[in-house]
Order: sequence, then C-alpha cells, then structure tokens
Amino acid sequence: MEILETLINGLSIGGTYAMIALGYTMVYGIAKMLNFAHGDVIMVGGYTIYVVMAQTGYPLIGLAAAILFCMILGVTVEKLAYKPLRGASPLAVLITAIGVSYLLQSTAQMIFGSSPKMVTLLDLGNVKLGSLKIQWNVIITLIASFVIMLILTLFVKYTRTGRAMVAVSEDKGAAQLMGINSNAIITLTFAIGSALAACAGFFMLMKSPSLSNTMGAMPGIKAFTAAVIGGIGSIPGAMLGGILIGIVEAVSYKITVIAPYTDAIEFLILIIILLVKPSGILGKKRREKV
Amino acid sequence: MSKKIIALVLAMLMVVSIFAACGSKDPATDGEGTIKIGLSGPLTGAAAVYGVAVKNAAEMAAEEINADGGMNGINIEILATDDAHDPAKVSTNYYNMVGEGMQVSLGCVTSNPCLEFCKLSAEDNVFFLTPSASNDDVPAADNAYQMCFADGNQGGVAANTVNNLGLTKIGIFYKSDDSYSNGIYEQFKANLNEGIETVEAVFTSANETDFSTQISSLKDCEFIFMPIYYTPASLFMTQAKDTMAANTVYFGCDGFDGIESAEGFDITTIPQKVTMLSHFNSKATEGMAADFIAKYTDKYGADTLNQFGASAYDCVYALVAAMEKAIENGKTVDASTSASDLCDILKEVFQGGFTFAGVTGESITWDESGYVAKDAIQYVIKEANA
Amino acid sequence: MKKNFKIKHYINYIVVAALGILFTVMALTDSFASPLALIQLEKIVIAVLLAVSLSVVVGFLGELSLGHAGFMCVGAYLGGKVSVLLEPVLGNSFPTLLISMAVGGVVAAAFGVIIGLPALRLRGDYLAIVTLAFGEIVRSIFMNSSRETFGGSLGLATPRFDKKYLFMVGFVMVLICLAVIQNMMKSKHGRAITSIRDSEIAARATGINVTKYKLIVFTVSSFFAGIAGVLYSFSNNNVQSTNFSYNYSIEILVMVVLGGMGSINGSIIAATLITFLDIKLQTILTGNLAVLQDFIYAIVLILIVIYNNAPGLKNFREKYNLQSLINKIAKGMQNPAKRRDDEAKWHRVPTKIEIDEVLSTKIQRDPTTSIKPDKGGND
Amino acid sequence: MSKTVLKIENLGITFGGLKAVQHLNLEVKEKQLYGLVGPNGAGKTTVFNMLTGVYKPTEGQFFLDGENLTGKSQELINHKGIARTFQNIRLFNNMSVINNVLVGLHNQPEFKCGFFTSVFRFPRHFKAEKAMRERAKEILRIVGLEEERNNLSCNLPYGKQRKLEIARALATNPKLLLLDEPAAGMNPQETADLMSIVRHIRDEYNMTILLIEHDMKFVSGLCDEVTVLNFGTVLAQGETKTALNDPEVVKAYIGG
Repeated sequence: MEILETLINGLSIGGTYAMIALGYTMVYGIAKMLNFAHGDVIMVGGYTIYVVMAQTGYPLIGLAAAILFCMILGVTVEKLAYKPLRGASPLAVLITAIGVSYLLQSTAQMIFGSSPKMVTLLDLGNVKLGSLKIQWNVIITLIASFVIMLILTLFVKYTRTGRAMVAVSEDKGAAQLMGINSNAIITLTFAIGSALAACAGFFMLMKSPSLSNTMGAMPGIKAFTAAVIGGIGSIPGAMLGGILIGIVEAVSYKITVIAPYTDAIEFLILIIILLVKPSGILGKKRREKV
Repeated sequence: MSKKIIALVLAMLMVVSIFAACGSKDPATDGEGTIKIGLSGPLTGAAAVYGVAVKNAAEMAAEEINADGGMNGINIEILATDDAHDPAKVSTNYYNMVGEGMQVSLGCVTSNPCLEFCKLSAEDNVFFLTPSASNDDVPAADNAYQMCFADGNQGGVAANTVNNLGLTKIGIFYKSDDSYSNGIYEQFKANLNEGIETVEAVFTSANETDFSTQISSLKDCEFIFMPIYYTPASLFMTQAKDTMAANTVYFGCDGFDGIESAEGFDITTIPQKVTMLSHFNSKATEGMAADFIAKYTDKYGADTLNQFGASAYDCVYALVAAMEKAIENGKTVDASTSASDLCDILKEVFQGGFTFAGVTGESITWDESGYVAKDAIQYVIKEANA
Repeated sequence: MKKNFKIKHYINYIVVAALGILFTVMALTDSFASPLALIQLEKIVIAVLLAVSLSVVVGFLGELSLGHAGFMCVGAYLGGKVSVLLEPVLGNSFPTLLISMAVGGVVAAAFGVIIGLPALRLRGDYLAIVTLAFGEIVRSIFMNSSRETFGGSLGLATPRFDKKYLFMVGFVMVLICLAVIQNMMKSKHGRAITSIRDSEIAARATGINVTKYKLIVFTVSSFFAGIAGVLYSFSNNNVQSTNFSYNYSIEILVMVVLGGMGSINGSIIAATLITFLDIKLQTILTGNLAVLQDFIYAIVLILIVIYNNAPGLKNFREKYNLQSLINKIAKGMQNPAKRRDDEAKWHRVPTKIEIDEVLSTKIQRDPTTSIKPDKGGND
Repeated sequence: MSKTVLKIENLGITFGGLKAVQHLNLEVKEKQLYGLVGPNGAGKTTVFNMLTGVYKPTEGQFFLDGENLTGKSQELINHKGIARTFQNIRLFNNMSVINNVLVGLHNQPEFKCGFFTSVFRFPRHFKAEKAMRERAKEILRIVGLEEERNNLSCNLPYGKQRKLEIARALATNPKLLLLDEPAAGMNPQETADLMSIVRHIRDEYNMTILLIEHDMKFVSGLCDEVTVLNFGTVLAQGETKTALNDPEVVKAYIGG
C-alpha cells in the first residue's frame, strides 16, 4: 500500500513536471532554443492567479486569467527579446533567456515583496479507495496533464497549424518556402508554451499554496531534465520524462537514507539515460549524412 | 588586432582608474555625526523575507531612537547591505560598510554568511550582535554576540521538552540542506532519550513546496518535531491536514513564529495542535511584544512580521542601551569613536552583567562566550480541534 | 622564431603583468584606500580564471558546458580541505596555498576527464544538460557531506589567505593560465581542437584523434577552474556548496559569450567588467534599493546581447561601436586583412548547437530515403 | 600491372532493411585513377563512407595493401592511408587555408611534437611548426592556393574550397585518395584545371585515386577503369569506355 501511495504521489509530481516539460519541448522543437525563462513564466502565472483570486475568489477565473496573461507575456518576450536575435548564435539567445529570467524574478519581487504568498485554491479533500487515501488534486493534476498531452498530440498531428509547426521544426527555411509564416508559428509556439506553464503554475499551487519569485526556477530545470530524458522535441517523451522524474523523486524522498540526495539521483538518472540513449528515450536518432 | 589591443588597454586603464578612485572616502572623518550600525542580510533572493524583516525593524528602531533624542544626543543610522544569503558576498558588504564608517554591527541575518562575517569582524575587532544568525559557531570570537537562541541550545531544550512528554514514537521533519534546521536536528537527536523511536523525513531547497511523499512517511506519528521555518511548515500542515490524525501535535522552534499570520494560510483550518518553543510570539497581545507588533504592522504591514524583525529591533535597542551604559561608566562613545575602540567598550559592558529588557525577553543577558540567556517559552499557537 | 616576434601576440601577458605589478606595488605601499579594492581584485582574478578556462571548451572546442561551477566546487572543497589539514603543520602560508592549489587543480582535472567522457557521445544541448547535471550532483554531494569531512550544509571552514597577497597569487595564476592555453591553442594541438569545432566529421577523416582532444580540453579547462576554486576557498573563510549552483556556471558562460566566443582577451575583459558591475551594484544598491540589483543586471545583459548580436542591428552596429570610436581616436591604424583562427569573431564561429541545427534539418531524411533511385532510372 | 592497393570483397551495408550497397567487388591498382559512377542515390558515397569508417559494413571486407581495415575507426583508417574529400564540402571554415592543411599534417611522424612540448614551448615545437608550414605551403602550391594561404577558408570561392579539401586530404600522406565529386559546381576551365591537378598528384606522389564524379567528360578523360553502381549493385565494371557504353548503364542513366 505504501508503494502504491508513493507511486501515485510520484505520478502527480510527474504530471506537473510533464506539463512544464511539454512547454520546454515545444519551444525547443520549434525555436531551437533553451528557454531558461520558461520556469519563471510559471511564477508569473502563479502571481496572476493570486491577484485574480484576491479580486474574484474563483480559482478557474484565476486560471483563465493566468493563461491569458502568460500567453501575452510569452509572446511579448518573444517579440522583444528573442525575435531580434533570430539568425544569431543560439548562445546569444540562451543568454538573453537567462536575462529574461532574472528580469521576471526581480520584477516579481519589486511588485509583490519578498515574503511568500499563500493562495488556497480549492480544497477538495481526499478520495478513499479501500485503505488508500488519495487527494483529489493529485488525481486532477494527473488527468489534466494527460488530457493536455493528448490535445497537443492531436493538434500537432491533425490540424493545419500543427503540421505547419512540425514543418517549421524540421526546416525553418524550407517551411517558409512552402508558404508557412515561420515567425507566426514560432510566436504561436511561445503562446502555447506559456499557457502550459500557466497551467503548471495552477496545479503547483493546488498541491502547495506557496508563491515566491523563485518558485519556478528549480521545477523549470527539473522539467527541462525531464524533457531531455524523454527526448527533447518529442511530446510523449516530455510526458514520459516528467512522470519518470516525478516517480524517482517520490521514491527517493521516501527512503530516508538517500532522501537528501534526491536531486543528485535525478540528475544521475539523466546522465545514465543519455549515455545509453544519447537522444533520450523517445528522441529521434539522427544519423549524420556525410 | 591593433583595435583589440587598444580596446584592451582602454579597458585596463578604466579598471585602474576605478580602483584608484575606489574607497577614497576616509571613514574616520566621515563626520555626519551619526553612529553607524552595519547589517548584511538577504534583501533579495529566496531568503529575502528574513533579511527584509530585520532591515525594516532595525530601521524602525533607529527612527524611534532618533526621534527620542538619539543615543546620548547622537543619531544612529542603519547601513543595510544585501548578501542574498550568499557568504561569498559578505566580504564585499563588510568592507563596503567599513568604508562607509560602520562602528558597530548587527552581523548577518542568516547563519552561513554570518560565519564569514565573524572572521572578518574578528580581524578588525568590530562588535556585532546578530539578531538571527543562530548557528552555534557564530559567537566563537569574543566580538560576536547573539540575540537569538543558538541552534544547538534550542535542539537541546526541545529534546528535554519532548523527553518529559513520555512519548514512545515521534516524527522529525527537517530541511537537510539548511544549517539552521540541521543544527537543531543534530542536537535534538543527541539529547533525545534513546527509548524514543523516530521517523525522519527531509526536504531540500529544491523541493520546498510538495510534501506528499514526506507526509505519507510521517502519517503514523502523533508528535512531529519540525525545526524549520514557518513557510514550509504551513505548507506541510495544509497538505497534511486530512492525512494526519487530528490529535497529532506539531512542535516547532523559533522558526515557527509568524505561522499564524502567514498570508493566505488560515491556521484555524488545521485540525492538529500547533506548538512552538520561542523567544517571541507574534500573536502577543500584551507587553512590549504587542507594542512592537502594532508599530511594525502599522509601518510595514503584517507581510514580513516575524521573530527576525523582533530580534533585530531588540538588537538595536540593546546596542544603544549598552553604549549609554558605557557612557554612564565614564567611557566616551560618539560618532567618531573607532569601531575597534567601541568594540572593546561594548565587550566590557556585555561581559559586565548587562541586562536588557526587550520584545523577545524581559531579562536578557549574555554569557562569557556570547550566547544569549533568556526564557524560551513554549507557546501553543493553536489547540487541536475537539 | 625571433623574427616572428610581434608585440601584439604578447599584449595580454604584458597588460595583465603590468596591472599585476602595479596593484602589487599599490598593495605593498598601502595605497588602496579600502580593503574593498583587494577583495574586488581577488574576485576579478577568480572570474578571469574561470572565464578563460571555460572559453576553451565553449569558444575553441565548441561544446556548451553549464557545469563549470562544478569543477570550481571540487577545487574549492578539495583545496580547502587540504589547507585545513595543512594549516596546523605549515600554517596559513604560501606552501599551504601551493599544495592546496596543486591538489584542487589535479582533482578537478580528474573530474574533467570523467565529464569529458560523455562529451564523446553527446553534443550540443544534450551535453549542456549533462554538464549542468554534473555540477548539481557535485554540489549535492558536498552539501550532504558530514560535518567532519566537508562541513555539510554549514560549509567547510577554511583559512583565509592574507588578502594583501592573495590577489598577487591570482595574477600569477592568470598569467600561467594564459600561457598554457594560448600556447596550446597556437600549436598543432590547438589547430586540432578548432578543427573539431568546425567539423568533427572532417577532423576524424583527417585523422585527428577526437577523443583525445576533447578529453584534453575538458581536463585543461577543469584544472584551471579547480585552481580558481582553491583561490576562492582562500579568499573566503567558508566554502559553501550553495555558491556553485548552475546559476554560477551560467554567470561564467555569460562572461565568455559577452567577451566573444573564441576570444581570450574578450573573456578577460568581460569577466573583469561583469564582476566589477556585480560588485558595484551590490555596494551602491543597498537597503531598499537592493531589489534593483538583478533588475539592472538583467536589463543590461539583454540589451548588450541584442545590440551585439541582432542581425537586424548590423548596420547600426557597424556605424556606432567601440571599434569605430577607437578608430576615430587612433586614425591610421590599419585593420590587417589577415585573421588568425583563434581570433575569429565569435558571431562567425558556429557553435555545435548551430551545427546540430543544420544537421537536424538535413539529417532528418535518413539514409534510407536518400538512397532511393532517381525517377529517371526507374522509368 | 603493379600491385593492388585497395581490394574490396563482397562489401555491403543495410540500413534498416534497405540494402544500400551489396556484393561490391573492386580492385584498385597502384597509381591507378579509378572512377565510381552511377545515378543519384546509387550508393557511391555510401561506399566511401564504409571505406573511411563512417559506416560499418554489414557484410564483406576491404583491404588496403593487404591489410583488412573493415569496420575500423575513421582515425585509424586515415592513419593507415585512406584520405577523402566530401561531397558537400566540409572544410574547417573558421580556420585559415594554411591551417586547414596543417591539420592534415597533424599525424605525420616527422612533425611529431607532444602536448607538453607545445605547451611549454620546447625548441622541438618551433622546429616542428616551421617544418610543417614549409610542407603545407608546398602542398598548397600543388593545388594552386599558395597565395591565399592566410585567408579564412570559408571566404574562398567554391572551386577553390574543393581544391583545399584535396590539399588537406593530401597532407595526411595517404596511399589511397578518395575524391567525392571533386568537380561538382566547377566551370569548364576549373574542371580542366582540376584534371591536371589530379593527374599531377598521381604522378608526383605515386598516388592511387578513387573518385566519384557525375561529369562523364571528367571521368572518361581521367579514369583508367570505372565501376558503375545502381541501386547499390554493380551494373558494369571495367575499362572506362567499355563500361560507360554498356547498354545497361545507358539505360540507367538515360532511362528507358
């Protein structure tokens, strides 16, 4: 029973990571950049929910507002900070993303101060299955992340825009020649990625109602790790990686001796997986044409 | 290439000129006629809430003292610098403040940076009284004093309290990469009766928000010792309120203080009993503590109200009281007294049976090595729901 | 090679040495008004060591490393531990410092070999995340060490070297580091390294032992990062694992990128200026203004990167830049048409990521499709 | 004729079920200029990739001077004496022309100079560097790039980049030189020029050369023997004129 409970915990932690990783993976796939500021969009989403909740009191309105605000933020940042650098070295974009990350964090501290805020969203209590007690929000997180992944997969596979996204990620130049507006596609990707981050912020708050300006940093890195483990650029891969990291985290925290080393263990697993499969579990293997 | 050489030379010249200009201020003659109290704390970053509380309270105390005529007619001034809880930034802050004319200090807000501060200030013989750097090693040098309880001290007292409760099994929930939490935990374990079985669960700064795994480890314990700060504690309680038995008792140390006023956290929704061992209770309704709470909340809001601030408030008053006492004893203390002279003067006062009454204790004294001696009170923050 | 002696090849040694001597004289005659200047010099020297050593990996080998702070961490803890053990015997003296540096550097270099091994299989962003993971693992291990070994969460208390002299040692280390790295780069071995950056496939086909050179680069780079770590441990009373997080690695990377990929002089200047900016912000923005530190740093960073790199600003950049300003001041200075490889402007140097980007578009068509016969042959 | 330099026996490779090359048998004699031709996607470059160790053959073997090099690493194969150029040029773009050639000279025993010898600038380092530069200039002279030795290689025009690739390959002192479409993208003048360079290299260095080319004039003007590939199998093999006029070959090229 203990094991089952740990696994379910792991799944729910992993669900949140997966949601962030989905955003990472999409932005990476299309814009080919490591968006280090992605984790901080979660934080912005969290604060949006906090502000809206204080005004209205409805969590779902907060979620909607957060999604909207983060999309606008994501698109604005993309337009102002990343778009001028299209065609420049990817390292330059990486550094800008880091700058954006610092900027978001310090702005949040200036506006909201240094003390952590608490937002109680929904108190749904537990569901009992035999002797197993599971919190509702764990279940909801899990379901939501699966649904989001499903929608994204379908979107990419079956809509015109989605296929255009795949085309841009394969070859930006060629896609442009085919009449696809790559810039619009990249902007859209940032919007979707940011919306996912806002959702992740919502679910993180649901599990743990604490808000601070650095709340997104570590989950961001962990989710990035998850995206790489799953094979960066792959949507099911991000999901798989997220869940894997979540379960490892839950199991590791459960064993007292190794609990302090949890982060190290997660990163070690990343290294081992990459050494065995250099492009991640579900990543496409690229053979270099000579 | 030659352009690069010029660029390099220009850059180097710039560096030289900046260095030449650097610190050209002469601290001794910086005579604005104030006594300068230095402080280094996390004003930004994850620990900012503590640093900001200390800075606010210290400045509030200084303002009150100045409005009241100052220390023997001389105004006092707080120099607050930011170390972002990073010891590597302390030396810059320290020498910056020395350059600005710091005469006496509140040290650092958090323990790890404070250990760096100790060594630096010991070299120059600068007196400091830290409000909250609670590590056992902080008062090692004879210029260093603490206003808060040392971690090991707290751990020992907490263990004695628990030993007397007659429990057979307790849970411990602590933060493994935090020296405050670890320090208390180690002394607690060392002093705990051997017959008591312990279940331990840890978290780290990388995982400070989701405690589902830890909760399921601890859920069979009816008494949980939590030597952690109130933010993670309130999160733990929120997430655990349905899983833990209603008769569970949470027992924290001074880090717990502020938990009932944490924004967005409603302690009444927690069915379990919450207690703490502390020198300050931010729900106090009488005495100096209540007075402080009212003034602080009025000025800065309840957002950053916690024992860190209260302790810093006391520190400033204690330093001023000590200086005034030195003057009574015939010493000269004014805006031009050097830090080293002031340190010797203050050490004499603090070693000479100096007693101070403040927000965090009615009769506060310091022992030879600089540890504080005052009453630790076990507060019941919230009774269990019947 | 006397007739090839050109002062410009040695200009950075000369400038660094001259500054070192100048500051040494100032320190010995107590001309610094405040010890703050000495602290700043220490920090700058450490940052320069880190940036120059990282630029070998990023600028010359073309691999992205986000774990440089990890090597520094190893050096700081190991060197610090050695100094703690030696202090009762040799005192807090120069021999202690030397032995600690040797140990810290060598152990960090050994870790460089270990992390160089995955670099043989991985590249681009995958290698970047592995190096980041390495740094975090190292940090976590030291963080959870016991109080007796490496101090655990409280950090390792180490002796602080006299601040009047430590920066001099730092200057000497920077000179040594420059000599080793520039000599390496200006030799057949350096050419082999840059050839791997430009085209690994062609380098292999030309018989370059890619494995050997990647390991050499990681070893040399981490050796000097380790040395920087030891200097760090001697410039603080306390070594804290929290310092060496991936954020610190990124800060070093920022220095390398702003300085110009593949430009050692650029890395030196950028490291100096960024460290200086950091310290200035920290000392000027105190009290309530502290919150502005990161804000200003971030804005400056974003603006500089966009100004330096945006393709759209190319014309603007060519019109108004430092170089043209200098040209105006120093008229008649001819721009030599010849360029040497290690000074190739960084925006011209494709990094491995860029190469990956190219590959990802071309290689997606795997060989199976490319082997299909022409339609003409079928009809 | 003289001795066999390269012998390929029943070589083949499969990519996920697709037989890219199969049953390839081939023999190249010393100082021979041998052509490998075929329509796009016939598997010519794949053969080169197997011969240089980029791909590991799934069947068969090949020998250089009687030594089996099948499945060896790229570096080792180069050390043993096979050098190549690439269809899509792969120069070291951010290095000067002469440095590209110097990288080619890296492993030559006469320029041996250890890592520490270079770092500590022992006299041997300067001696080796000087000798290498002389040698590199010599090689550049052969392909006619001596004047441009200090330019960045990416700034060279296309035709010269191809020549530089040949120079770089030549610098590794190979027994067998593999040229992958050396004349692609060149104008007739440059092509003629290249033909004489290739001949010169063969004569001067006693080089054995295996080349892939689409320009039939180039092939028939240069090669003594050819192998025609289509769908990874040998269509015709033998003396250049006869093989190129084989009806099967004509059909494959012109379609029918």
